[in-house]
Amino acid sequence: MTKVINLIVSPIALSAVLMGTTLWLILVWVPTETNQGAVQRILYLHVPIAWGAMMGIIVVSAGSFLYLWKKNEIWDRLAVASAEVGVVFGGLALLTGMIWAKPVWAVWWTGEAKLTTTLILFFIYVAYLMFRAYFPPGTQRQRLAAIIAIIGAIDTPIIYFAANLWSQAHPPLITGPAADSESSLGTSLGVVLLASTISFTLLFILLVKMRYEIRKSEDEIKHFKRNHQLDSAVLNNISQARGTS
Amino acid sequence: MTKRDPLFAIKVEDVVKSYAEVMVLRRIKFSLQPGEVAVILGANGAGKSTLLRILAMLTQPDSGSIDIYGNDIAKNGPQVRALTGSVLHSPMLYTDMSVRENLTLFAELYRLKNIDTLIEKNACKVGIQSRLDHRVRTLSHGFQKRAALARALMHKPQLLLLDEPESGLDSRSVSYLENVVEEYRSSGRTILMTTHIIEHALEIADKAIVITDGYVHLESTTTCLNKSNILSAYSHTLPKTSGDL
Amino acid sequence: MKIFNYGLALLIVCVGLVAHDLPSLVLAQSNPLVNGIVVGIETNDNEQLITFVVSDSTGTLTTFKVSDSTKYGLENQAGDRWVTSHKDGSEEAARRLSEHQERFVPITVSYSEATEDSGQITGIATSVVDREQGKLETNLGYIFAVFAITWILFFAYVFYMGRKQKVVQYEITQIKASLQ
Amino acid sequence: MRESLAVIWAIGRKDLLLETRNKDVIVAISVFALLVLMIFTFAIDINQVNAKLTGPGILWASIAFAGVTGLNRAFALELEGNTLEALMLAPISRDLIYAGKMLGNFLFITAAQIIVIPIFAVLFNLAVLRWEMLVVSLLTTIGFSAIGTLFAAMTIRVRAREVMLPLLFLPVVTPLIMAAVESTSHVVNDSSWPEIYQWIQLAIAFDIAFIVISAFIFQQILED
Repeated sequence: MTKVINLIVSPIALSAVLMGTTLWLILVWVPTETNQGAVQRILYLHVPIAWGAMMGIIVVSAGSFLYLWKKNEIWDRLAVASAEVGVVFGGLALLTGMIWAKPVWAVWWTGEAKLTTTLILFFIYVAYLMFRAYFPPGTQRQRLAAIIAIIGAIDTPIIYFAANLWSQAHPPLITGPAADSESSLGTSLGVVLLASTISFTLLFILLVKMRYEIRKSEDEIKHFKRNHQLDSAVLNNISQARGTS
Repeated sequence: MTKRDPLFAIKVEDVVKSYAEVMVLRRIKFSLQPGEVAVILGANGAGKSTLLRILAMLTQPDSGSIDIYGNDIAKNGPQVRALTGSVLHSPMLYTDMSVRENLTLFAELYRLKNIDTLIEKNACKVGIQSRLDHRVRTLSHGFQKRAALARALMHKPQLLLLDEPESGLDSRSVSYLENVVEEYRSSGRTILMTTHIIEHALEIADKAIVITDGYVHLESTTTCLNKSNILSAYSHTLPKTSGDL
Repeated sequence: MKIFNYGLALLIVCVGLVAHDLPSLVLAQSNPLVNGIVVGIETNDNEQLITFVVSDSTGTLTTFKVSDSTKYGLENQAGDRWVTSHKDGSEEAARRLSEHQERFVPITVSYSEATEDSGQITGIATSVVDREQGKLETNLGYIFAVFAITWILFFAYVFYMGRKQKVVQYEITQIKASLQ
Repeated sequence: MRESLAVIWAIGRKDLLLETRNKDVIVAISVFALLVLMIFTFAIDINQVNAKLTGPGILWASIAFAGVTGLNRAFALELEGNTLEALMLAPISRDLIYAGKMLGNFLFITAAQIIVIPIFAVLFNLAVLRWEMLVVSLLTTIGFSAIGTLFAAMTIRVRAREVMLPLLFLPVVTPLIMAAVESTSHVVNDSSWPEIYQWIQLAIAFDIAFIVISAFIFQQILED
């Protein structure tokens, strides 16, 4: 019985309920927008996901900065967890944005400043994760990765400024049926957007937490192996398990 | 500048260094007095080179403190570097430049005066006067090592760190090395070197430090040591995972 | 595992919602739309637009009156988009629409206050814009794609983490066993 | 101050000396850049109309890609004899090593540009040889070598170094490439200085930001 209650009040269940409600709001409750039609409903997914990607970047750079400052592994774990989740959210933000742009702007992609900035940041954080994968393990890897994350964060305003200036010089050829039309939705848009943002924020936090926990266990195993020289037979078993599973 | 204990040339306390899943140095603790010539002994992979790299400030220890001539290396890096000369595994010379060009470059980096006479003097010490204008690439291994030694001696360091200096050297080169060691001993400066030739170590050094399993297992003057003493220090602490020894 | 319970719950909610409410989604239109080409234009003496007629793909004709609040978003042949309301550009609207009529460029009109008189629908246009592709009100394919991609990616990521966790757990049990 | 400059110059001069001996880096950058330019002249049929439109982008794309390969080569040289560690043994602060290596890389990329840009002007029939172009390419090269030196030092121990360096380098320098492309296209279109200047400003801000950060951070990068 307590198990059931725990499940009901757990953040996971809360997130599921919220996400369900959000879906209902997006798909059923909110009226269809006149100018864009049903595709406008993509907005309610796209904006919160893009927000999640942005949160990812903020958390990565804050975690990296704190790691360089305090040298505590907690911050490194937080940074790598939110970088991974942030890359997932960022990729999704790009994809949903493109799918939305096609019917509305008639093109998959334009040189618009926010799009360009998101794409470049996505690449920087993919490079961050690849760097972590390729670099030999140790504290130097964590330190260098933190530096990359911070460089990415510092680069962000510069990229946005450049992309903005660039898109002014090359006005995007936005030609879709609803490119500049005003929305027919009033407050209901805000309500759904808010609900959706809350549920995706919670989802983001949950995913980061899961990734963080896994990372923590991996670190604990590493520390354990370091401190107790394990029987080579056990180590062999483990490496075999890694290879097969 | 924190002048702590000028009685010691090197004072190493509780130095720990680990790479990923391996803890190379668990708790290293030893000290050397000025004028001592010491050897670090240990099986392959015991962490001799890692320890030397930490003392040369190329690698950061995870924890622990190191004093060199009263300077904490974590705080007074440049001072310690000016006091230290190192010849590590590779000669660390630009192979497409001549010996003279290499020595000039490093003399400039150490901000030395009268560079030309200094080069001639140190070249004599290690017997490479005839090869000064040869490119490093064209020199034999022995001459490359001698040139590296000349580079380390240029700024008259108080402490000389040598990583397996006699490996692969012909007898002439070894005799130049022995001259340098003798000069250091007589002028009250300090040498710390690693080797795995125990006989040679006992001949040349005043003090032996045996590292096994990440700990210092023997720290003693060489007068009361013989080969079997040292070998037993190697073996009675063999780690459980004895496979690779 | 907890992660999968969560995923399953979401999936069920998602599928249930889509299955139950898809019809209402299609019909949930606050303003009706017509897609088609311009077949007739009427202007007053000042060459200001008064009414125009649109023929949709089935050949049904719809007559639209315009009001001051009607919005236009129309392109000329060079691709320059012109966006304004009727109040500020009633002559330009007539010019643009007749150009569209000559070039057979399809447009989308949303309208209100529709009246039907012997099969002929008449309404007041609220917005008149170029139509790019597909019927806007039924381009559900895009929504479907977005939802599908979003959830597939999230589940793939959760699955990837689940696998990682499994490996970690296995290592921990191995280590525990070895200690005993 | 003078001592620091002497150290920076000693390291930079050493790179130049090595370069005169084996001619690795400058040749690699310029040949690579010229090849990219040549392939573009085939891929896009260059004529008077589209040269002004596409030329600046092609020029800076080729220099950026060629620059990355050059940076890789330049650090591979230090890796060969573990000589980077020899520099680290010297009692000089790490930002001087960074500045010295950056100076070397700056000179290499500049030298390559002296070869590439005139050939570009001929191939694309564009009048780029104006003093504004000098400012543009100087600022861009400073930014390239600042970021490039930093990332090249970071990726020196990475398994797939040749892949990792461009992956890190190119996204981060995108604003600088945008600035270079836009100001170059202003140059070929004979625009007035104020129009070029807004992009020049961006390049200056980028350069200053990253030189300052890199000098601070370089200490962290070299030690393991």
